[in-house]
Amino acid sequence: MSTECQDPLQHPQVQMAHGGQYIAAYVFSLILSALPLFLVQEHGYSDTHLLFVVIAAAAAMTIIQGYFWLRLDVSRTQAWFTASFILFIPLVVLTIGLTAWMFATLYTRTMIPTLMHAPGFTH
Amino acid sequence: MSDCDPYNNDGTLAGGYMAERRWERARGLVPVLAAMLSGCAQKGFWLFHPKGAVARTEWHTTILDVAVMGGVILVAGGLVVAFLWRYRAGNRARTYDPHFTSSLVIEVLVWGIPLVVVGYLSYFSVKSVFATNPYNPLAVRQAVDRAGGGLREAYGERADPTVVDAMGAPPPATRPLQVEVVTTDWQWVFIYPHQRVATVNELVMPVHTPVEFDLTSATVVNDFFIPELVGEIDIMPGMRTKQALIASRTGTYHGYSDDYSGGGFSWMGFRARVESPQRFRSWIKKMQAQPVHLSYSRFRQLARPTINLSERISRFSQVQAGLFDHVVERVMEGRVYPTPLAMTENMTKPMKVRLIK
Amino acid sequence: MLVHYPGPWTPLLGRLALRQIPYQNPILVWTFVLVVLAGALVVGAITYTRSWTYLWREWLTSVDHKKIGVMYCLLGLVMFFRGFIDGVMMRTQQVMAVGPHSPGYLGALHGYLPPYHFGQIYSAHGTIMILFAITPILVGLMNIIVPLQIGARDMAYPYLNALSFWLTAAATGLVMISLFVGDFSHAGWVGLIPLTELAYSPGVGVDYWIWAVQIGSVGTTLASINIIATIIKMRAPGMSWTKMPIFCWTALSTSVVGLSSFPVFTAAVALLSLDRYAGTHFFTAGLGGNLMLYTDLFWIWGHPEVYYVVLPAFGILSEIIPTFSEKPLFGYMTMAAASIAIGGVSWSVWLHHFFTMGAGPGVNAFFSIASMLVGIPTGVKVFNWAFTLYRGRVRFDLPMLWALAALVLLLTGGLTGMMLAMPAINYTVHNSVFVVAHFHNMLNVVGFACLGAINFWFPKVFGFKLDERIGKRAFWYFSAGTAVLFGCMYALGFMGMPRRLDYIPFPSWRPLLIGEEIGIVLFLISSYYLVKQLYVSIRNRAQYRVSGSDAWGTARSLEWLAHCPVPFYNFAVQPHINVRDEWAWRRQNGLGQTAPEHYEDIHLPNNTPIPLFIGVLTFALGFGLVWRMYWLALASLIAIIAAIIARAFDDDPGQTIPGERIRRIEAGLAGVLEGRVATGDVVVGGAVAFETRATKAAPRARDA
Amino acid sequence: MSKMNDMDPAGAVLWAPHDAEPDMIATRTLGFWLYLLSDAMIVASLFASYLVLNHRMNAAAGPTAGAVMHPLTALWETILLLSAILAYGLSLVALKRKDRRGVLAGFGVACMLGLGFLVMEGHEFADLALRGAVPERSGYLSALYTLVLYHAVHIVFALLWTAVMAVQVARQGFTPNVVYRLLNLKLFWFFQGFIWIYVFCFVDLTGALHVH
Repeated sequence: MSTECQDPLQHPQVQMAHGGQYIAAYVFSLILSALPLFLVQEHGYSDTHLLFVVIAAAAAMTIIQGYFWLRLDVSRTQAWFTASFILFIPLVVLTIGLTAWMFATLYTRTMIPTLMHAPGFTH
Repeated sequence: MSDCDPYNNDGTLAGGYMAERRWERARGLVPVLAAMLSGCAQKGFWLFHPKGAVARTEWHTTILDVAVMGGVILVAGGLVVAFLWRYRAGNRARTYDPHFTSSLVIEVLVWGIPLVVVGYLSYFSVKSVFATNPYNPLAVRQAVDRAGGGLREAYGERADPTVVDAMGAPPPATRPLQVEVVTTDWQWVFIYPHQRVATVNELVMPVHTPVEFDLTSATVVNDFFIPELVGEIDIMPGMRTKQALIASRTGTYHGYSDDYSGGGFSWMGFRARVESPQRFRSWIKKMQAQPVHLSYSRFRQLARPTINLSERISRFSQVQAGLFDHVVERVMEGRVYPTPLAMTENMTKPMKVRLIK
Repeated sequence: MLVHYPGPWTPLLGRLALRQIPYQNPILVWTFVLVVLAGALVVGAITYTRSWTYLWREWLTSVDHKKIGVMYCLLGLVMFFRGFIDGVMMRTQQVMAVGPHSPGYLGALHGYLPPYHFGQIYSAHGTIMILFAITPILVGLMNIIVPLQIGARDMAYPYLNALSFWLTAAATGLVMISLFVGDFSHAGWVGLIPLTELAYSPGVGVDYWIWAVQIGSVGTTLASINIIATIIKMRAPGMSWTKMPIFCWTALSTSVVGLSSFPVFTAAVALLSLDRYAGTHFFTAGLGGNLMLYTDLFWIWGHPEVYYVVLPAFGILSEIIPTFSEKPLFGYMTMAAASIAIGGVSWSVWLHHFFTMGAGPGVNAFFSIASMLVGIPTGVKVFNWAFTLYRGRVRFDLPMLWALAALVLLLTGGLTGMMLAMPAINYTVHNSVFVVAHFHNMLNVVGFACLGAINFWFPKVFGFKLDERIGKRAFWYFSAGTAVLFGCMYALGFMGMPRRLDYIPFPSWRPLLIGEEIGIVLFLISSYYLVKQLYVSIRNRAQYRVSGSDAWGTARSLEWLAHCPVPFYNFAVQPHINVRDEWAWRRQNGLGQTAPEHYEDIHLPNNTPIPLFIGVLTFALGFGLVWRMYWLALASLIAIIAAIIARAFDDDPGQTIPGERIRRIEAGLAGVLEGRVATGDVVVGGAVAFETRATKAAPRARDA
Repeated sequence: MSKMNDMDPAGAVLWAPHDAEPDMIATRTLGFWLYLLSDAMIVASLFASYLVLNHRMNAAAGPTAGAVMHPLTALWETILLLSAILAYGLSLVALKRKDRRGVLAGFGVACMLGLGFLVMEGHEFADLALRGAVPERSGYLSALYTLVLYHAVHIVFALLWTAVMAVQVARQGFTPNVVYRLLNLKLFWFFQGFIWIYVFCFVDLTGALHVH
């Protein structure tokens, strides 16, 4: 193949490795993991607020790791990676979100209330 | 029916006679076919002849949907057939224009028409979902309000199901009858909790009275269905679903499971009898005098895998209080009624199961 | 960790023992005898013609996309036949077992099939038809056509392509061996939960089902990856997205659907197998399981799978209808957009398969509207096909007939689909034969399209057409069978008949059941003509030979620029794409026969037997897991990983075909088209393509 | 209207002057990325199952999320895993410099850290199992074990693959085939980071929250 004659190390996907960015993503990820953990352990806020913090941290880490580690940008080499990744986000959200919604209504409608709030099966 | 008299055969085998005979034979088939079709239309098409208010709403929705979609299908199919005829290669009179490959007007129309139709149908779909929602205590009453009316009334202002206040309790004309349904492998247990009686494979209901069902399964998933009275609802082990119906005419209807549940599934039918209130009351009295009582341990015997080949009905009185909840609870704790290997998919040792003949 | 199940177990054979062979069942014994005879016939024929080396070198180890595609189609057709026989058996049982007084034969209470056998047959019918018949045929067609339509030499990953095929073949093997060793699942092709749990299906049938569909779905996922990457990366110079043939658009959309939905299926079935093997409680009713979760995950895949099979069918119609209307496809851009839209909407409709579950009315309403939305792009497609016919010059060749019948079926299927999308109607026909009629209606759209596509592209691959007269006879019987069988079935749906009934309790259903049986007889006649069409066409192939690269004279897209049959390198020189319907444009401007000025070296990958080995090992893995021969499963798994690693160290340098040889082959091909016989250097996509009656005695060309 | 009219056949280029060989490395990495996205759908299904089964009822009177989660341990596991991924990333920086020893050193560090992650997670789950919280106990525990161990199996394969690539780099050097595999392995490692942060956030952290 024609590419085999060239030096594979000159390929843009090899050349885009960047130590500084990798380390930056690493540090940010650790901070974003530790911060919500700290908040959760403290229990200073309501659980719903904390849930939002956790979701926000996960989203932020997705963006940081996606950009600095996987280099999901719109450059010519990476455009298809980014496009397919973005295509899959709604699919994942639909799978999890619609399932959760469906079962939330199903649980409220098909579980017998007295059994649902009992403190477990004691007998 | 002299033209298809089988004795009218003189033994000649001339060609012309043969052709005639073939036609006669075919003509003989016509009344048979007609009888087949009309006979079915009279009796068999249960969905065409709903006998309950909820089923009637569902049937009206069907008619509406078929009418609207049928119109679209006729237009589209008509276009295809007309174009095929007009632009067939043999037709010299037609114009041939290979450059006609896009047109903004047509594009807008072909996206617009389906959009409008789907929008229109979606609107009715949402309405009918709420109108037939088995959990809505008002659904039955509203269906009764609409009963007897045609399409216009079914979807009139008065009965707009989207504005139903599901929380507010309706003032019931008649007190609804509560029935708890437990399916086993492969029988139906109908418990009347307030009357404390139970039947197996027979459901008796008073006419013109709302009947509210709680349903669960002791084993696998089934589907509660009485085509002439009410649509389907899943019956799931460890969960409790609800259904409600009201019957507008006395009679005996067929009910069965509509979701495959194993080897005895085909025999898993029950009789749904709709009686006048007086007869229903006397039936309850008779039931309450039954000698056999239904406790949980008795239920466990009942729930062993059984095929009811002869549609035999059993009757119980003195049903243990809270039996339904107890069955659900036990299933949630992990109770199963395993099917023996010989009654599932085993090809070598078939049919080792309790048969009621 | 491992759960308890009934029956003995030995370390060496697991649950397998002689008593697991159903030799008492006369149906299976006679099937076995027939299969052995047929197998002996095939093996004997191969040995007699001394074709084993040829078979091994040219087909079994091939990485050529056309040959893999042909093998996919062949596998699909064989399985189609098996699934069809299952259908015949089901219909016959139902027509025999009506009413309490119907007699029973062969140990059955009614009819001739006991419930457990009937359950296996309908489960096998569904599983095979969806996953091992239609899916392989479509993947095979995409395999053959997509690289040709975009002007590529092969798929993006030829090795992976062969691997996908052999995984599918391994899965098929598991389904087939379940006929004679053990049992198959009785819980439907959907794997009805909790019927598939160990408590209610303690045998190995469900395990066979689990591992067959699991391996098959992995194979199909890999095939989807391959097709997407091929379309994105391998398009010929000049082929922008708006110049891509419409079939490639549908192939792309369908592969995205497959890539994203098959993994969910893998997950669902994997969790089910954990329940059965490790005793977890995902889908049990008790101890915290949630059985509807399985149904949910299954249909997250199951509904997109429907579009996975129907989208390529739409692509096929979009290729056939313009060809025989002598007109470009009407509204190309909207057609492409509609294909993508169908794929997109497919992800939010799955609950309509269990509207009766008891979810809230809001949930049901959402999924109802989403399901109806699919009707919009589908409607657009129907109208655009209609306007493709408008002002055209319509010929009714065989592929066109299949395509038009598919179009008609699509209309009726759309009508009933819209009914099922409404929960209020769905409550009355859910799980009834109405649903069965509806999805057979839609899958028949796919079936008609597949048969049309096979007739349409057969000359492209093999160089000769299929017999038109016999084919038309097959077509009419097939159409009549469809109308009669599924018309009766729709009617039975309105009578409330549930699906999967082994015994029919109500004699009033008998007349329509007889109607269904008449339909199945029509199908039987049709299948006879289909086989005859293939046989006669191959026997008289010299007389059906096509001249030139365009078998139909009015074809449009790029694949018709390559020779019929396609040489192993597809295009001697890669074409440069100027317009959307490149071949039609070249033909109309008199550039159809323009040969390239010079020939360059072509680089192609070498054949490799490793995919075949991995397929065999995967079969062993599945078989070991089904019978719980853990040593076999573990050994196969390690061997598979070892084979993959070994392959990583064995870099394929590929082969380079010198331009001079290409020129010679091209000249030889030109000679063939003029009626002379090519020998020696010519290796083509079709095995029998270049033999004529004249050369039958001549030694076979075995050059690789 | 139709494109056919636009194109002048006289001056048209009919044949490509050379075979347009697609960029092998870019093609291979794209395919592998598509595989990873399909894997993401499996993970999404597992998350959906976990979400559905993370209900008091699914615990079947056994331990619930609050009782089995140790977010602090999970943070240490996070640090180990992300460090392993970083080590692999840095070895690709060495690849850019054609530094074979640097690449191999990065592999070694990544493998050690990854192994540490596996040991720590294995210890955590063994501890859980010894306390009776085995996956057979309840639907909730089944979902928990499956989700977390599915990620762990990926790490096992990442280690195996890294070891194989170390052999290939040492024996074959940086040939195109080795380089595309290194790039694929990079995608694989980095992708595990993605999955882990979701496990960390939506299993460990929300488990401590008692939202459900």
